[in-house]
Amino acid sequence: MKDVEMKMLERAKQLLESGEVARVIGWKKGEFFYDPTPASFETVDELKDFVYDWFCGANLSKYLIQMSKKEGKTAVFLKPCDTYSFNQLVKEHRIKRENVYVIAVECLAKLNIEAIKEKTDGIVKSVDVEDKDVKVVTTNGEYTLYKPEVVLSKCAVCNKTHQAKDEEIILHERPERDVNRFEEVEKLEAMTEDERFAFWKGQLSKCIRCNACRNVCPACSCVKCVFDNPHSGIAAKANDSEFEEQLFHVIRAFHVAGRCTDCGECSRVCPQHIPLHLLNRKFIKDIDGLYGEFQAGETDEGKTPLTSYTEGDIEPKDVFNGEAK
Amino acid sequence: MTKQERVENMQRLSGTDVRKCMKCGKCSGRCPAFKEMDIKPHQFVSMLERGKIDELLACDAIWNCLSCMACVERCPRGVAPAAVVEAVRDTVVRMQGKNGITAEEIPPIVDEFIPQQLLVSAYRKYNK
Amino acid sequence: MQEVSTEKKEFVPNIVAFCCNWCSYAGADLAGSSRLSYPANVKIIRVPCSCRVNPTFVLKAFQQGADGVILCGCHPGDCHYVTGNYYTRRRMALLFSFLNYMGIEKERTRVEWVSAAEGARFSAVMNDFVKTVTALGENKRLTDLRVKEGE
Amino acid sequence: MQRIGVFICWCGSNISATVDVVKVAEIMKSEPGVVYSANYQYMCSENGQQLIKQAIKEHNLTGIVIGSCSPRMHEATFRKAAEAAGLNPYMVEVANIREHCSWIHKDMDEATEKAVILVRTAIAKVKLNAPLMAGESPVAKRALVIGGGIAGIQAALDIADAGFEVDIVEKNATIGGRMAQLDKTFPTLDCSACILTPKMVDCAQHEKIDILSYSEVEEVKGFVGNFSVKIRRKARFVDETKCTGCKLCMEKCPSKKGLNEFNMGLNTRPAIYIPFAQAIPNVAVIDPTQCIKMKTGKCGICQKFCGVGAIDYEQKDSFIERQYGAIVVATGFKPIELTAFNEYGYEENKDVITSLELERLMNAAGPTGGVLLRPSDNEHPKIITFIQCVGSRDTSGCGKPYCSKICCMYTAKHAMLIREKYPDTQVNVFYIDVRTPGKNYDEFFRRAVEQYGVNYIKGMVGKVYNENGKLMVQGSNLIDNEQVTIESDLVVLAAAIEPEPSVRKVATLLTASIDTNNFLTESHAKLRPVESPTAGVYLAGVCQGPKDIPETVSQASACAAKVIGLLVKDKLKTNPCVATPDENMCNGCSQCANVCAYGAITYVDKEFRLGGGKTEIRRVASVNPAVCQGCGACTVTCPSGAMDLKGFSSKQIMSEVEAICKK
Repeated sequence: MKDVEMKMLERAKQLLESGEVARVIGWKKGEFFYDPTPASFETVDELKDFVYDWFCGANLSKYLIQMSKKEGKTAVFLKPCDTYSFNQLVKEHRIKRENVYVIAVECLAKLNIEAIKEKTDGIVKSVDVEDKDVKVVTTNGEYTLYKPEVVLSKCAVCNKTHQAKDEEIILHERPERDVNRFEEVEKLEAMTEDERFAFWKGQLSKCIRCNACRNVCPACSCVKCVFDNPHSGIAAKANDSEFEEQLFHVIRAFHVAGRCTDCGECSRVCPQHIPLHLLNRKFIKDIDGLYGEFQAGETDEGKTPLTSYTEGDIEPKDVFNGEAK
Repeated sequence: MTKQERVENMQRLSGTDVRKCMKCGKCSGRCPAFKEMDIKPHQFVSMLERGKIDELLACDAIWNCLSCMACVERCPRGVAPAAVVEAVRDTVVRMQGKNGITAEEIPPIVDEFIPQQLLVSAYRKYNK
Repeated sequence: MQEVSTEKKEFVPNIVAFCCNWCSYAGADLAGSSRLSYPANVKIIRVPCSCRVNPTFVLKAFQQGADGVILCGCHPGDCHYVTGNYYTRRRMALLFSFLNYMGIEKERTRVEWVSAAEGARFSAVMNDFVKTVTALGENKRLTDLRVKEGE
Repeated sequence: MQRIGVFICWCGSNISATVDVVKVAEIMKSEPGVVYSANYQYMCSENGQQLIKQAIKEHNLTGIVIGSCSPRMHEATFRKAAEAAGLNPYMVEVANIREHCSWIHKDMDEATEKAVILVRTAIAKVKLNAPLMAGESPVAKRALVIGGGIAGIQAALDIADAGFEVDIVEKNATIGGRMAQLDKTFPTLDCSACILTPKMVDCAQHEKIDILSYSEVEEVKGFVGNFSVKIRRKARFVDETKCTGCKLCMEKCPSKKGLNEFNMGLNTRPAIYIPFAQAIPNVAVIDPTQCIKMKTGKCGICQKFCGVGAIDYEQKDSFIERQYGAIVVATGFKPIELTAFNEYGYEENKDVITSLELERLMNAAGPTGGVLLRPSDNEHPKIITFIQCVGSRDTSGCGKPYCSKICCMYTAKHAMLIREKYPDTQVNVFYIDVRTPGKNYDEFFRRAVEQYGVNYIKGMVGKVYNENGKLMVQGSNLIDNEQVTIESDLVVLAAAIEPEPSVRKVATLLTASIDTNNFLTESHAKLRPVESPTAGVYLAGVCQGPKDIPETVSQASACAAKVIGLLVKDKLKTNPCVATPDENMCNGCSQCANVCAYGAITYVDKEFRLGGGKTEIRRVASVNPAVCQGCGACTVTCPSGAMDLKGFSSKQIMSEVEAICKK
C-alpha cells in the first residue's frame, strides 16, 4: 500500500506543480491513523498530509459536484467502486466531466476499524496488512486477524473494476472473485413476512435521523433534498412522529433505485450500524431479476431501469420476492 | 356426479377451451380419417360444448382417430379437437378400468417399419 | 355489573384508489352509471395518469391509516399519455416488492388496469380488493416502522 | 385566508335518494375555511349556476367545491360559471358524489358518510389550488397527410378545398395506393380506376396541394398547431421537374426483369419505370438494385434517349422541413405474408393466388390484359375455389385475431365478375361466416348466390394439394356434415390485411399509440374515432382498423373536417395543468426528460445567486407548456421533487390522501 501511496503523492505533486490541475482530491491524515478524511489539496505544500492507506474507504466522487464547478481542472483519485458513482453523476449532468482528471487507483479492499476493534482488546495502535493477514498491535498485545473478516461490508462482496479513468496507478493485479452480493438479501427474502418486518423494525428503530446516509450518498446529491422541499408534501418542519420520520428510509431507497451503484457508503457511515445497503440492494436485485442485469454507473450515458420500460414488463401482481410468480 | 360436473370434468380433462371454437370446420376439413369417424372432429368440440357426453362416450370415432393432431395444428382458434377425442377416449378406458397395452408388450411388436407415431398414439389410445 | 359486549365490531378497511382520469376514473363512472356496487370504504382520487402517482402518496396513505392502496390505469399500450402506465408498472412492481421485503403484506397493494369501458371490471376489482384487505385486517405495520419507546 | 363555498347537488333524486344532501351541506358549514354551503336540486341548471355565481360574488369566495356528478360530466360547466362570476376557473373542484357514491351504495347512512368524506377531500384540495391561466400557441396553417391512397387523397382534397395548404407524403413513386390496384369496387361494380384517377388528377392540379411522392417522414418535432416535420425525398434518379412521362426510357431500358410491384409481381418491368399508366406524378423512377448503369457503371441508355435530360444517376436523397398545424395519418394496409399457412400451398403452387393478385389478373391494365388466365400455363381456369378467412380471426398465433372486414364482400364481387364474364366457370367459396353489414351489401352477396349461382360452402379448407397437376382442395361442408375434395384450376386466398408496416415508425415519430395488431389507436372508439390521442394527429383508413372504401372515404372526410376546424383557428388554448419545475431545486439530471413522451422538457443553463455576491450557473429543466400534456410522469421521476404538476400538485394529492385516510 505504501508504494501505491508514494506513486499517488508523486503524481499529485507533478500535476499541481505543472499547473495541469488546480487541485487534487484525495485523503489526508485524520485524528487517528485509522480515520483518514477526504481532502482537497491546492498546493504542493498541503500534500504533506496526503495519505492513502487501508482505511481510505470514503467515496470521493460526490465532492466533484462542487469541485468541478470551480475554476481549473480537478484531479481526483478514484477507487474502482467510486468510478461507478462518478459515472452516474456525469450521466446526471452533476459533474462536469471535462473539468475532472480521474486517476484510477488500486484498491485491495478497505478495512473496517469497528470490526477490528471488536475482535481485539485494548486501544488500537497500528494495523498492517500482509496478504490475508491483518496484524494489529494494541495496548493489550498483538493480534493477527483474517482480512476478509475485517474489511468494510461493501468490500466483502466487491467485484468492481474501474469504469472511468484518464490514467491509472495500479501495481498489483486483483484476483477474480466469485461473490454473491445478494446473499444477505436472499436470506431476508427467505424469511416470513413477520420475520422480515421484525428484522426491519428492529433495525430502523435504531435510526436517529442524523442524515449521515443521505449526506454521504452520491445519489443523494440533490440541490435540495425532497425531504427539505416544502412542495413535495413529505417534508416535515420537525422530525416528530410524522410521515417523513417514519418512512424516511423507504422513500430514500426508492429515490435512489436504479441510480444506486451499490457503493455501500450508507452502511459505512451509519453511526447506528443499520445495514442500509440491504435496502438499496433489494432494488438492485429486483431490477436485475425483473428487467435484466443493470449496473448503475457502468457507463455515463443511457436511461435507468426506472426511466425505461418494455411493453412486456411483468405486472406488479406477478412479482414475488423479486421474481416472477 | 351430476351431468354438469361430468361435462366440466371432461372439459378439464381435455385441457382445451371448447368455447373458443368459431365453427369454421377446418379440423374436419383436414382430418385424414374423416370417413371413418362417426362423429366428426368439429362435432366433438361442439358436442362437448353442449354437454352431449353420453353420445360421445358411445361413439366409435374415438377408436378411429389417428391422433395425428392435424386438427390441432390447423385450428385457427387454438382449440384442440384431438384433445377432446382423447379426453373421451381416456374416460372410456378408465371406465373399463384397465390398460389396453403395457410397456412390456411393446418391444416384441416393434420392427423397423412401425412408425413412432403409431406407438405414441397407441399408448395414448389404450392407456388410462 | 355492566355487561361487556362480546360482539366485535366488524372490521371495515379504508381503501384509497388512485384512478387515472382517462380510463379508470371513467371506468368507475361507468360502474356508477351501471349501478354496479362496491363497498363505500373505497375512495377514489383522480389523477391525470397512473404515472402521476408518487410512491410517497402510497406510503402517505398507509401511514395515515389506509389499509389498502390500489392504483388503476389504462391497460398497457392504451395509455392516454402513450407511455405513462409503463412507468407506473415498473415503479409499482419494484415498490410493492420492496414493501413486501420490509414485511408489509403484498395483498395490501395492487395495480389494476381498467379501461373506460370496464365498469363491471372496476366494480369486480374493488369488491375483490376490499375482500382481500378485509381478510388481512387492519394495517398496523406501515403506520410506523419503528419501535416506540416502552413498546 | 381562503373563503370556500360548497354546493351540494341533488341531481333530482339521483343523489338525494341515497345521500342526505341537506345534512352534507349542513356539515360542510362547519368545515374550516368554508364560509358558504348550499344544496340545490340541479346545480348544473341555469338556476343552479346562478346560485353559484351569486354566492361567489356575495361571499367573495376564493374557491368552490361542487358535490355532484362526475367531473368528467360537468367540471367544464362549473368552471365556466365560476369564470363568469370572476373566479378563476381552476379554483373549482368537483366531488363525485353521484357515480362514485349515490349510484353504487344503497344504505343512506353509509352513502352520506362517504359523500361527506369526498366533499372534504375536495375542500382539502381546493384550498391548495392556484389560479391557472390557459396559455396560447399559434397555428401553422398547413396540413400534412401521410399516405397517398384514397384516404390521404380524400382528406387532402377536402382540406385544400377549404383553402388550406396540404402536403401529401407518399413513400411510393405514385399516389393512388391500394385502390389503384383494384379492378372493380363493391357493391356497385364500378371500375376502381374510373373513380380514383380523377381524384388523383385533382390532387395534382390543386393549387393548394403539394404531392411529395417517393418521400418519407423522417422526424417530427413540436405539437398540435405547430409540428415541425422533416421529410426525406428519396432519390428517384429522375428530375421530377423535367420528366414528361413519355416512357421512352422504359422502352429502351435493357434491364427488364424487375418484378412489377404494381401487378403484385405477376409480370416484369424495366429498371426505369412509371408504376402504372395513370401514375401521379407521371414521372419515372429508377430501381438502383436493377439498373445496369448503377450496378456496373456501364449502360446509360435511358440518359442517352431522354429528350429532356431528366436522368440523373448521381441524385441523392434530399430533405425538406416544413411546419404543419395538423397531421393526418393514412398509411393504409397490405395483405399478410402467407408463410405460416403452408396448408394452402401458396408458395408451392403458382395457381394458388391471393385476392389482390386476382384483382390484377382481372384488370384490363394487368399482366393478362384483363383476360382471366391462370399463372402456371396461361389457361382459362374452369373451376375456381375461393378460401375465406386466410389468417383472419386466427388466435392461434399464425394469423390475425381480427376480422379483415373486406374479404367477404370482395370475394362475392370476384365470384360474380367471373361468373358474369365466363359463365362456364364453376366458382366455389369456402366460408366460415359471410359478413355483409353495409348498405346494399347483403343484397350484393345474395345476388352472387341467387343470380350467379356461386357455390358457397359453409366450412373451412384443411389442405390444398397438387395431384397429377390438379389442385385438390379438401375441406369440410358443415351443413351436410361432409368432407369434400374439389378439383380446382385456380385457388384464391382471401388473405387477412394488416396495417402497412411503416406505420410503426410513423406512430413512434408522432407519439401516436398503436395496438397489438399495429393499428393506430383512436382517442375514443365511439365519440372520437378519427382523432389520435396525440392532439393534432388524425387517423384515416385502414391504419386505424380494417375498413372498405366507402368507410375509408367517410373517415378521411371526417379527418378533414377536424383538421379544418383546427386550422381556421389562429391560436390554440393550451391546457394549463402542465408540469413545472422549481428551478431552485432542479438538479438538471435529465431523469424527467427521459420519461417525457412528448419531448416537452429541455435544459437550460441558468445563473443563480448563492449569497455573498456569488453566483452559480446550473443546468435546469424547462417545460414547454404548449407541448406538455400534463401526465405527471416527470414529477415522480424527479428525485428532488422539483418537478410538480399544476392542478395535480404533490401537495394537493397528499392533502386528498390525508383527508380520506384520517380517521
